[in-house]
Amino acid sequence: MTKNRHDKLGLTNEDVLEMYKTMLLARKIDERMWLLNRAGKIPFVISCQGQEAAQVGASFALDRNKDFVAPYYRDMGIVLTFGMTTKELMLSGFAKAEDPNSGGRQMPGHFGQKKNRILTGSSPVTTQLPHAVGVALAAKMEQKDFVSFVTLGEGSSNQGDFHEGLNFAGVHKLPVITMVENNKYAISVPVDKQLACESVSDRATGYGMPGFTVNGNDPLAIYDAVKNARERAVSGEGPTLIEAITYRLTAHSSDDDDRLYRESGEVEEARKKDSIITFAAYLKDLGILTDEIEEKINTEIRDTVNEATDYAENAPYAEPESALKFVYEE
Amino acid sequence: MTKNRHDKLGLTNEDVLEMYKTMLLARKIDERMWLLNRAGKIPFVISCQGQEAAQVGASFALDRNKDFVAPYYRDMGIVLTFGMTTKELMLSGFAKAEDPNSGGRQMPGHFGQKKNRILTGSSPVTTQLPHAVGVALAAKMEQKDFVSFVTLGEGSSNQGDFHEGLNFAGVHKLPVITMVENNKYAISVPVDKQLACESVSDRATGYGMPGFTVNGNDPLAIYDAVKNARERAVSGEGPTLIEAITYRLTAHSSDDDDRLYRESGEVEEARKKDSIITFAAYLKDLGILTDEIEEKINTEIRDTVNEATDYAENAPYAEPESALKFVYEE
Amino acid sequence: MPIMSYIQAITTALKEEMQRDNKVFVLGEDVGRKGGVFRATEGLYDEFGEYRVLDTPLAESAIAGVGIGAAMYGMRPVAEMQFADFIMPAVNQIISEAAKIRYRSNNDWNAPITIRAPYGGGVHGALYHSQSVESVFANQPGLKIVMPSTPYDVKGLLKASIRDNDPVLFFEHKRAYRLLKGEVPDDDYVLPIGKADIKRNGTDITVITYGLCIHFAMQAAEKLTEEGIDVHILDLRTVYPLDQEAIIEAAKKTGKVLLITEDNKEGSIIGEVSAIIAENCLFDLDAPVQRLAGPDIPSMPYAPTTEKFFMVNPDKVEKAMRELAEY
Amino acid sequence: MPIMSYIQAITTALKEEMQRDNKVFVLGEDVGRKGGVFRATEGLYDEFGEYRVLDTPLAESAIAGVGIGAAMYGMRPVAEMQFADFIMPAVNQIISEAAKIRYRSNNDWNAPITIRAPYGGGVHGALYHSQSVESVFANQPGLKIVMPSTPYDVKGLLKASIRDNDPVLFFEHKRAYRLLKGEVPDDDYVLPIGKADIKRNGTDITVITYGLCIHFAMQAAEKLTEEGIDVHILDLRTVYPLDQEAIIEAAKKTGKVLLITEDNKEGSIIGEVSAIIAENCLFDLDAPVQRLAGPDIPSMPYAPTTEKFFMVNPDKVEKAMRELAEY
Ligand SMILES: Cc1ncc(C[n+]2csc(CCOP(=O)(O)OP(=O)(O)O)c2C)c(N)n1
Ligand SMILES: Cc1ncc(C[n+]2csc(CCOP(=O)(O)OP(=O)(O)O)c2C)c(N)n1
Ligand SMILES: [Mg+2]
Ligand SMILES: [Mg+2]
Repeated sequence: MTKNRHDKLGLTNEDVLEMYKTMLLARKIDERMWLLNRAGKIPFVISCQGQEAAQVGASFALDRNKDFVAPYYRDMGIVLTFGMTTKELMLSGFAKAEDPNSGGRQMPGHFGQKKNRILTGSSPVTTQLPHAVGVALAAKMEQKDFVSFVTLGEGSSNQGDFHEGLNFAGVHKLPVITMVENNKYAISVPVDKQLACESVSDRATGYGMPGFTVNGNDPLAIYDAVKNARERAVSGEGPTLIEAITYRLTAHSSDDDDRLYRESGEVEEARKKDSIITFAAYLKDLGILTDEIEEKINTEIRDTVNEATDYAENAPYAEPESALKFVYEE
Repeated sequence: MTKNRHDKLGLTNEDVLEMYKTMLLARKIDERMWLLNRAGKIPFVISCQGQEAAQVGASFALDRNKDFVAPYYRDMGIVLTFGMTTKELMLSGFAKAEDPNSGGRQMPGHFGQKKNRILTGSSPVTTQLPHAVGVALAAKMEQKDFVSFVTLGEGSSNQGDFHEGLNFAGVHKLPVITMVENNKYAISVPVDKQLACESVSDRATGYGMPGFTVNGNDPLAIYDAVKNARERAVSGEGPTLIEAITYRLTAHSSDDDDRLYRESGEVEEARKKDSIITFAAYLKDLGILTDEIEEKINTEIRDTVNEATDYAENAPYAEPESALKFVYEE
Repeated sequence: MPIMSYIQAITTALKEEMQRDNKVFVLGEDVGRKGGVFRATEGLYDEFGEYRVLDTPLAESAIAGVGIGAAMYGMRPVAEMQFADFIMPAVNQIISEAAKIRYRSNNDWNAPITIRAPYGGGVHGALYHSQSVESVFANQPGLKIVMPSTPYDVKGLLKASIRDNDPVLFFEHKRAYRLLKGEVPDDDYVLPIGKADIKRNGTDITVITYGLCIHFAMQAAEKLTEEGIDVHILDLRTVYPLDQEAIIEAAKKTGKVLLITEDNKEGSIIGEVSAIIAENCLFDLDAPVQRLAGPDIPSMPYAPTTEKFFMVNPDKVEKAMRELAEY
Repeated sequence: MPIMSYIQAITTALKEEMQRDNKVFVLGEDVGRKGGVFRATEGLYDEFGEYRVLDTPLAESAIAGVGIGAAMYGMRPVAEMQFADFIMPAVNQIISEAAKIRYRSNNDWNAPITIRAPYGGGVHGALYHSQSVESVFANQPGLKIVMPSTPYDVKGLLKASIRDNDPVLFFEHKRAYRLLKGEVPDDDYVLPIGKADIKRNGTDITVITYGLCIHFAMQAAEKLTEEGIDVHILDLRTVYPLDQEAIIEAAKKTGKVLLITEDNKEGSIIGEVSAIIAENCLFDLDAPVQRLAGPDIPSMPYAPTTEKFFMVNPDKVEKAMRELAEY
């Protein structure tokens, strides 16, 4: 019999249903983007698939009205939770002028939306980590009680900016939470050729902060870890490093062919632990996700994604000359 | 009663006396450089004082006929052990054409001498670490049994290159030994504002290698640690991180005034543990360093330093136009 | 002679150099089993094994720095930066280290490393997969920067770069990879680094450019022949240090010079080319030295409208040529 | 009006801006208790406390990156790079991040960070404490690069940089720190970024330069007056983006132009200046556009003979001016 695990985390049935809905929405938007890419309608996709539980579980543990997030390119689950809409994501996929992330200037997955405190991101990996530390430094200087939350891949945790940023945060005990989404690959390079350590969280001691490795397919475990980290942070105890163990269910991006470097059996195996399935099962076992609710959710999501796709597809591109704008303050 | 600790390390009395002589020689050259600087004869000094034991102890544990070293600016003890002469160091202090490190192109402390396998160094800190890893990669590729040895300050261990280099070494189990000379300060910044961790060696786990913190005033303890690390390295077990706890007895450099940021009492305290005194006491207690030998050593060193100073002072500078040479292969 | 694509010429050069000298090895992200995200190192992993085609951790400063160390030892590393845009974390190792190792050691040490990176736009790469980055490095004595425009030049110059005893940055236009094809001899030839090359002889106007823009200029020149405009085209090939003699000669030849780069205009490589001309050929000029370049915005955007707005293309080149000819 | 040294003008500007706006804070290596290795932040730690004058760990990419994050939040960080030579590890944060934040977010975010760094030679600093690094950044739209030449300009331009809503690199000539003194008003004035300034009006030849070389040029110009040569001197002040109008006007004024930089010649900022002139003033020129610069070697060596050989100085400037005047 499935045990209720969310009650003691302070999460209501509505909360966990909402979590599930957000995870599923992220998955469905992503799947649609692949279809659009394969149909030649959008040039590029980079996926959240397999990492939604970690993203959504973590975001629910944050204060969505004051915390800042510095997501990386797979974090559709985070930006959705922080208020970006499906339509906005589709506008970004189609690179349309109305895209709030960049007005179609950047590829999809390069998130940013000031009104929702989503820091603008770039392609070079790990540069966002020091930014999140900087926001946390501001929180400390201004004596505000928000935290900043930053994510990256396990491969990206080998960049110098990871080291420099986390040490800075550790020395000054800044309210920043770092979550490494370890999906086992950095494009084609498996984790044992990326990291000399067993777990990314082993690195936390070197920065004077606690480190945890958590099952990234379990949104509740991640929620719990991030919730505790947030409490530590706002009470002045400093930063935390969390490693979420996930798996990348798709190729690296629409430009990649993962058959060149991994066995399909491995992917099949991982699909069995897919959080979209396992978390649905949990909710069903507890009677929270009934067939009726599920159908309603599916319909809702389908409609939302369809509408967003239509809207974005028909929306205009930025004018050519608009490329000249906003190099500097105008 | 003092116990003989070097026997069981496989060191003869001659070996330890040689170690002491090298430490003392480094100290005396350094002291002379300060005098020359204060007399306006050389523009800049950066000191080894307080770190000689770590430098010499480590170098003696290496194979001086095949290992490669990538020293940092304080490592006079290392380059002396690896074959650089007093005269050569003085030529570098005076920036004379004959300086083998750079022909007077670089400041003193920027070591390099190919025939002794001392990699050429620069001023930006920590860049030498990946170089040493590269040499170790070559050793592995070419199946040679040498190791590379690299040093840096504790402040410098916060640079991205530390992280990127050590992780690379860890992933490929390369024969490289890294020794951080923790002298408690990075110019004016004390170690607790530099490092979030307790010990630099705490970082080793994050790179899948063993880490040790060793008393850097004890050349034998350092010798032991580096010897073991070397054995690990040549037998294919991979890299090691060693932290040598030392103290910077002088100001950061001849341009620094350390009274601005540290108490003189602290320096006095550290002087009591000065390895030049404590290691001499060890050797005296064991009857290895007799008064007679001591006098002989002192005279020898004095003469060597005097001669080197005279020679270097009178040696010519590089011709102005020589500045145009060796930008590319000629 | 076999016909090859630009990227096949890269792979061929790498393979031949690795066969010729076992000190040559490749390192970078995804260069091993996957054969590189553009497949430039395809087949090398199978032929030469893991250590000579080394998948590194995701850390460019280490790729450069470890490569430099190996080069100082005596190896001949060919490091790949996955995109030129991602060379930025390695700038310290390249500028402070690679460029200065021979000089600072007074010729005692040297660092024969080649760093390859795909640059350039027009492939929906958006801000960070489209940049031209050569000007960041084009003021650093000790470095050489090679940017070939044809498969033939690619093979000869990449081989020369690998054999060079100093560090070379080798930038490959990613749109040229499969777009450009040409004859590439089977022999083991090398081309001189530091020498520009006349890609077309002409008498009316001189175009000086490099990389993919050579291709655009050649296309435009063909069209203008019909209008009786005869274009001289100089391919810089090495953009640092520049081949001053060839530039001066080409400028003097027609007295009307158009410089082209895909980079943003201000501070690009062609500013230096113009300065060389202004210093040496002033009285041979019949028209101001013209420059055609990308606009001064951070990089080309993703949306096709704005990407097209940014990119140099044959039409823009033709227009600029015609205007100069009519000057 | 009080007389101040160049470095006192820095400290004064910092202090006044910190008093005026408590979002302004300083971060860098040794800027706190020690007051900076050159003492530019002297007294600020005592007045504003540890967090507004923050000693950071020894990690330039973090100094820039954490600063950028704080700036995005709404703070006004003034980051110090201890020497311009040590900005290299931060290039990725500066070029990929700071420069592109406004653009890539379509004006949603911005990063009002100022990055100060002492550059330049003539202080026995050898290869790595003497470099001019501006050209590394002078092709990056989104950045502004300010290089003042007088205490008066320092104060007005540093204040303007701190208040600017975009990232500014502010390079200070380290030999100017104590060498140059001048009148600096007590008032809270700002000077416009992006505008060059005529430092001397003249009719015979035009000298365009910046930083410490302005000082050399002024000295040389005084001497040449005695020979009846009247020199016009334009101080670029902002070297990126350049003040094209002022450059064109100054070049046209005399038709004889000498460009000076302390940087290596090839690929330096003055190449772009020359290109602007070659593009816009060709028919106004009476002589080729001359350049006086450091030789193309990695940086100036330590030994006094070779350091002197490298450095631009009043004699070299005077000689170049005279030759141009006599052309
Ligand atoms: C500095 C930099 N180098 C290289 C790349 C190219 N690149 C994009 S994603 C990626 C792999 C990232 O792996 P990981 O950090 O594990 O994240 P994941 O994609 O697996 O989520 C690489 C090499 C980049 N974006 N930035
Ligand atoms: C990249 C870089 N940044 C700044 C400096 C200036 N600098 C020279 S030594 C030093 C402190 C080094 O401290 P640590 O690593 O502890 O070595 P120590 O001098 O104490 O031996 C600094 C900041 C530098 N040389 N390189
Ligand atoms: Mg990954
Ligand atoms: Mg130290």
